[in-house]
Amino acid sequence: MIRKSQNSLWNDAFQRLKKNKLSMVCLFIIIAYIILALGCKLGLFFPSFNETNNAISYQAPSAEHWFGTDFMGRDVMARAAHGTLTSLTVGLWGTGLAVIIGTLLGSLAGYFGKLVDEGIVWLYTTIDTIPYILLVSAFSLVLGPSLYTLCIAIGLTTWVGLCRVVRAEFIKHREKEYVQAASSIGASHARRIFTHILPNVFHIVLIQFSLGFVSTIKSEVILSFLGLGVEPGTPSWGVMINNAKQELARGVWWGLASATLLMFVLVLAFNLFNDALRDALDPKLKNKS
Amino acid sequence: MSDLLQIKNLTVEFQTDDGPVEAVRNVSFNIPKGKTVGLVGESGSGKSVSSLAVMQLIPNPPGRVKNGEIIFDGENLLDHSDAKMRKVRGNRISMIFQEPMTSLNPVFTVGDQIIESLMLHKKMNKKQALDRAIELLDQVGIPDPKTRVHAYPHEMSGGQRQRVMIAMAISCEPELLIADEPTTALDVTIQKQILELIADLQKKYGMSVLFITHDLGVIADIADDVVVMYRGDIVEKGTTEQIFKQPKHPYTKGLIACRPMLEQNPARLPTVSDFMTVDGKEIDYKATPVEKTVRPITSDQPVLLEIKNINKHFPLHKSFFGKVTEWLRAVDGVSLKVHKGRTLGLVGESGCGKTTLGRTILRLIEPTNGDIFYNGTNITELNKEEMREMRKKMQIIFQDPYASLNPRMTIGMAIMEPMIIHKIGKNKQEQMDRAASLMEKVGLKPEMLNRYPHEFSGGQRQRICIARALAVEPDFIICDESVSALDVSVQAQILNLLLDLQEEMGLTYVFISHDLAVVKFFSDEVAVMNKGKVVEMSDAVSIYKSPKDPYTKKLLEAIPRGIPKTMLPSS
Amino acid sequence: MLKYAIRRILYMFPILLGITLVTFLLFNVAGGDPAVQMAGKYATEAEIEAIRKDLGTSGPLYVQFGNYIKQIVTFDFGRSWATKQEVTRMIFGEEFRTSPMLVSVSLTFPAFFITLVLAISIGLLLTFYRGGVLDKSIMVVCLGAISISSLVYILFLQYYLGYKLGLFPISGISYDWVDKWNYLALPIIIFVALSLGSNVLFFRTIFLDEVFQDYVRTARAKGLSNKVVMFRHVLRNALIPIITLVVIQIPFLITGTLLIESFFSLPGLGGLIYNAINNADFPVIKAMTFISAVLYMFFQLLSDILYAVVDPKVQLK
Amino acid sequence: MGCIKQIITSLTIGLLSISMFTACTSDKKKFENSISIAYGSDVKALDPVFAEDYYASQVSSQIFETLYEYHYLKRPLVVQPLLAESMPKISEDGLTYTIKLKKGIFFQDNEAFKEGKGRELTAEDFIYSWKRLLDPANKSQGTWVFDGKVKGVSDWREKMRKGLADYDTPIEGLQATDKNTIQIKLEKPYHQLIYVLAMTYTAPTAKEVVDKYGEEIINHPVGTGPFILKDWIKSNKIVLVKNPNFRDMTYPTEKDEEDPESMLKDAGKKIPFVDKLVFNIITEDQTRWLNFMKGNLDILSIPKDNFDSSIANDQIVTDLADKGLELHVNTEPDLTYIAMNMKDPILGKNKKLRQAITLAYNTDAALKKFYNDRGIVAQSIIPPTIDGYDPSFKNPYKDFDVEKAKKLMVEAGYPNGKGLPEFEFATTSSSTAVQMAEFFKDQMSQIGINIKIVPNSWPQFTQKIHDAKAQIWGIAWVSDYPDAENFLQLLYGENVSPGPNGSNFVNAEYDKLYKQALLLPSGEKRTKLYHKMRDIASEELPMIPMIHRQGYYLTHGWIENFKRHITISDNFKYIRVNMDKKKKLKPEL
Repeated sequence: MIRKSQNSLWNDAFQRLKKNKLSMVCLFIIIAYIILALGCKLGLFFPSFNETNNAISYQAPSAEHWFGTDFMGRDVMARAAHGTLTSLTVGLWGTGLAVIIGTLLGSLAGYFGKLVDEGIVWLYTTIDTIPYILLVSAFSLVLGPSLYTLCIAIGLTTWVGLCRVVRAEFIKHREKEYVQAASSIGASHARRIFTHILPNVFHIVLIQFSLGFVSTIKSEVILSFLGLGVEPGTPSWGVMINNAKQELARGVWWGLASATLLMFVLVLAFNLFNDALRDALDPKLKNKS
Repeated sequence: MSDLLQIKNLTVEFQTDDGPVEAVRNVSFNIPKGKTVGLVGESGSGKSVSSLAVMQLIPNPPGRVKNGEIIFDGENLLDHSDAKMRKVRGNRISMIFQEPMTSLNPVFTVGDQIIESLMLHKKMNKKQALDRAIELLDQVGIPDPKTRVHAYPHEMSGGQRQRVMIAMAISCEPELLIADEPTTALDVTIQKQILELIADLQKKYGMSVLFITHDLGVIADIADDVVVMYRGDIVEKGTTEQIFKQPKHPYTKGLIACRPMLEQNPARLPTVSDFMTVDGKEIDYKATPVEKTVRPITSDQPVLLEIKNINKHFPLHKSFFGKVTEWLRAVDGVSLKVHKGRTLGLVGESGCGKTTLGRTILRLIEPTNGDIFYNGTNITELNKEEMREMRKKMQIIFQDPYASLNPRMTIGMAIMEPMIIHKIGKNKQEQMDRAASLMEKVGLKPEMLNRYPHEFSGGQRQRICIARALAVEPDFIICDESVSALDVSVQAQILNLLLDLQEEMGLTYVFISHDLAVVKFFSDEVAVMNKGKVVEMSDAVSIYKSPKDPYTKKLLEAIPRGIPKTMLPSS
Repeated sequence: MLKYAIRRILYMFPILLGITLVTFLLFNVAGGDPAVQMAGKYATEAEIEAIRKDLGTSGPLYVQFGNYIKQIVTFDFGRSWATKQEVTRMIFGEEFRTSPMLVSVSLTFPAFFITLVLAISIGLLLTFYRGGVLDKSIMVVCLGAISISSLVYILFLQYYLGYKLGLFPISGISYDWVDKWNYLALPIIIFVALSLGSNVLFFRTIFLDEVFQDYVRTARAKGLSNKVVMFRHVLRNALIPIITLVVIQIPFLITGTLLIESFFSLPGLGGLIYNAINNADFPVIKAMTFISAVLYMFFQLLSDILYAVVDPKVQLK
Repeated sequence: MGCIKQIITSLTIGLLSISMFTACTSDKKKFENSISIAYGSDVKALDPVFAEDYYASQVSSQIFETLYEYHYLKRPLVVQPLLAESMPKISEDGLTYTIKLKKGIFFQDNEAFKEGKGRELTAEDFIYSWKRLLDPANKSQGTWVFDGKVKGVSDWREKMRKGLADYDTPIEGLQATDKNTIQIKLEKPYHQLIYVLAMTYTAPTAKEVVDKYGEEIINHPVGTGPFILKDWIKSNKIVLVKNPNFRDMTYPTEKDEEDPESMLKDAGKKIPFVDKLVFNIITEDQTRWLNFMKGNLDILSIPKDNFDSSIANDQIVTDLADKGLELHVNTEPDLTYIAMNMKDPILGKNKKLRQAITLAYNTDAALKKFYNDRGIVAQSIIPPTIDGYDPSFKNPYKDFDVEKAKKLMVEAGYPNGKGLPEFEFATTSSSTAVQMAEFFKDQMSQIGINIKIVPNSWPQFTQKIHDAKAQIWGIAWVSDYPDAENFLQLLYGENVSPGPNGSNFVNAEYDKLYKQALLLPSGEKRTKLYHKMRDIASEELPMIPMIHRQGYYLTHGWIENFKRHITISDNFKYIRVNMDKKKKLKPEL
């Protein structure tokens, strides 16, 4: 049996990524975060994040609580660590949903054109035209606040950009000869869309996913400010940063500091990784640097 | 005669992911004053890099000149500061690039772009420069230059854009003009005009010209000296006559031999690989010129495909309410017959409708009206399912081997895909075996099946495309400019392969090309298309010998002789 | 051209219809019953029902939707349910000088302009020295800058520049044409700080895309200096994507920035929308969605026209 | 690179110089004889009819005046005449009130009046204004002040709704018997009427002004008060200036025992003292605090999170005291409570469960956490400073006792919460509200009750309570007038949703007592009834009384005569700005 070549464009891209030391460090950081989040989820790390102790609320960092405690006397470090889980969940599902919707609609619009295209373009122009805050809050109000409605609200409102990009790519690709070739051997529409064109625009989807991931993590803070964040009690960086606008006044800086630091490192790692990923994946830029 | 430019031991190195690679190694050659030097080689041979090195336009990073000297008019250009070099560029040495479509700045008028160097180097004011630009446009044969000077690049055809590039290049009356494949992207008829223009201008301004091409035939007419490059090295240099009469290096011999010539009628084309191995060892090739046996088409020859009055119109202008007010008649009432086991050549310039016709036959584009009978079945009336069934019998090979393979699919998958769709072969293993044997058939190793397209050269990719087309065991294949994008040396190999396959499998071809020489070599019958209509149709030999339509004559004249004028048989 | 404009304007109708439908449905499902709040704490059911009738929220949905369409056509959105003020005046102000729209625009336009100038200059600079130490370090700085939440920027810059160092007023706005900038300076600086990083990265990518085009090689082959190549050829071509980016953002600039407005107590449109959402103030929401939709489409049209101006290949048909 | 650097430097310098330049020009303005304060949200309408919330009512009451007001300094609150000449004459049966107006009171100048000069106030103006208040078309939230209590009001409103009456149709109970006399006839005794006549809702507006401005009247307040609206930029600020034609009114000459002597230093002097009042709209705590510290605001209610940095041991910290800042603490008739919906099949039917919940909640901890200990743990529904409040009363379930709570849970049939579903705790989505909800959840977990916190927008929140769809929620009540009835009605059976009785508490005994008490004037007899009702509520616990919040205010050293009570809203006319101190202290900040 012939084994798959190690030289697919994906593999190629990965090899290029591997050569970029910085991006590997970033990948390592991201993986560390994922492990942290999974560990929190499984209760391996910081299982006591919800343990309250009203006697020690707002305690400054100490040997026992490295990052101090919050208003309920909970350990800020444990909260911040569990905030990773929340952030990654929102990022993954929120962006994931947006990517699925955007890719699907974008492919259909770009591939079929005509009425299908007009309909989908109409839909996303409409969504795009409505102020973002209005849309997200409307969704949140309808669905009631929780981690998953936050994901759904983000997913349902942020797919437009990706949809646009995918549509443009599909329009470009559907005329390409390899697609013509596929249709000349009798490949169905579904086959042409999913096995031929999609893998060729998938790197763009991946980059957009990665970018969307970052902006979703960041927008969780803003949504918390708007009161549209996760279910109360769920540890979240957004809530921690948002609470800081009041807590700072009483000199409680550690909540803000730990959430900002954790978020900064993750987002920076992601951003740097994205940059390398784009260089590695985008054939247009392939021979440029 | 003194040399205007001397390149001495030039080595250019590129930084890649796999470490430094030398694109050009120890290259030395001279360009005498007022002469034309042809620099010939296939893609990747380092010919463009050498010329960019002269202009010091090698993108850095990743590229850099490792060592060597480029002496221009007594001074080493490599020692020049950037500011000093800028005074040379566009002024004393100028350059024309291969892609006229992208080499002009799309947001400026052609006039703006021409006057830029005039104002910079000749210190003209805008008015003077513009007057001069109009003059130049007139010289390069742009009609109505006064108006066209204000046109944007996209408002011009490819040929015209290349003329503008030339006007720009000669605007400061440079001493050296470097033309980097200036005609490769153009139709043969335009190519001829551009070549003549460069030759005229060279004489007029007494310039030296460095003409870079992959096609030895192109420069046969105009070059005084020829330098042949192969994989970063110069393998041979000499006067044009020497090179053509007594090529020494096997590579040069191959290059000369592989070009289909109108005057000859070989059954197969010799290729470079007939003369040497990949690593440059000479093979003793004894040409046994077998004359092509003309296969007469008799009335009892069965007709496989019949096209009756096919039309394909595209809307060109729409009224406010979306009603089409003007149509582009891409295919305008074409009727053709293709005989079983034979090849029909379809020739014409770009935009004549030949590609549209090819795709309409396969219903990749739906015809506006007309009938297409394949083996007696009117395929325009087939439904989706029946049409899919029909695709097993009819296949197409596209022009661009880089674009027609899905870059994210292994070539094994690409070849197996039609089998999967049409359920050929019992299981995956059988399909895999079939794919492997197809690979062998097109001259590739079956082990390569699990590789991806980007790991292959253009010629290899075209072989893969052929294997894919063959996977469904078709009777009929349309070759849509299938060799046009390939270097001449590779083109010959693919043509031979197609011929072998026809013989072996009894295939019927429709062969679409803009190059009448190739079509004539390859086809039994030839149809000439112009503006959506077939203007002439006849068997391949008589088209060449006694063309009737003036358009056919024009096409024939445009084809480069491929041998120096001095060597032409005086007939 | 005229034909194109007319077609584009006609095209606005289905979009507008979509927007009205979506907002209408969302807020009919999502918002609380405004009548309940308006009736107050001692209200009886009869009073609430009377208020509903008065607001036109008691009839069937399609009648309510019809009313909405009527409001749009007559450009009369009535009075806010929450503040009882006339909606159009809440948006456009009693007079131009004090209009919330002007407040938002006075903050966002200069800030956006400064961001653009800086980002384009830095972008060009980085493209010029691409791959070098400068390029790499500024890239990392930019990536770092966009990795911090905007809330953190606001909290800290207001605290340090406004309070600790006392360089700027802490919050508020003046409606004096000169004094105003005194108050807007810090919000503008924060806006620039917030958006500079991503803009620099964006422009760098655009310029890099252009730098590798064939026409740049042609220009250099003419002997033009790098400066001329960058500023005349590259920048001019990069204008095409830049214009789309810039023009398409203008409607969002007009509708304000909620976060900065709320921390600096700037009475702009961002806060107006936010309050309207929180109060289920449907008349204001309706008006704001309508206005932002019209702005969005107007600027899209404008961007198309500008596109045709900067890109000779594009013709408006 | 150099070019970029230049751009940045020149830009920064440019921005800085603008700010310096303007800072210089605005210096002179700093020493105005004015008071500047901050509101957390915008004022909606400046019209007595819409004096619905605290902010609107406070700003309006600087412009408009009512028949009666509360004495500025005396505590507990004492009603005194403002526009009225004297206290009302009340008939024997307590059903007819006759009120004489002070003479020589003029409306503020406005173009709506003849020649722009404010005309004299008449009794008719009150009748007209009250009709406006009661007019169903105006959708005022203040109709309850007369509706159902004054003769003919309900009838008139019904007719107005049907279009059968207009402003000329007389209301039997609201009549002007002559130019200066108002007569109010009641259906039954209504002892709170005197308080109601001190509420901004009942302040007079001139018909000419209403006619001139139509719906826009909400932006054109014209009253008889000491301040005139000068500028109102929505969501930004409201500027009031001294009414130049304000009648002679003087600073009180009597004070409360607890007040320092200095509070009477202006006794008998003509008020108001300041030229200008500025109400700034500042939503964020940080922004408000920083502005106050810079002296841009004169008076500030301490944001809960700035408490640590400003107060220590109920004293202002030294470095703030050194800047001249003064702290004012006052106990107010205020109640925060956690309500439970009695319609809920589990909560509503199980007294023991409610008692357990109450016992398990550590109010002391909440007071520390969320109010910095500035408040009193509420033992009952009746807050301090008003008639009926008994500081010695102890609610048996308000002692934090988890063990006892657990026992009660067993008795309730849910040992350790077993068998109980998850309860929903409704809250608004502000960070503090959510934190309080988290605390509640945490407390309930001690006895095994699971709480799900559901944040809402304000409209959603009120809607849920209105529809009786909420299960448990936290809310507060601030008194409209100094009478415990104002709080006790929160549990009156006829006030159930959509009325103010959001707990939907219905208790025959309680309702009977309530009806009896309504008919009584203040006095021992009524207080007794109040206490009985309080005891029922304390045992049944349809709501858990939480905290009586105290007001903690900081003023700058130049602010004099500052005294606050949440029910007194027209206080700015008494406040003085010591300009010498301001000039000395403010530049130091």
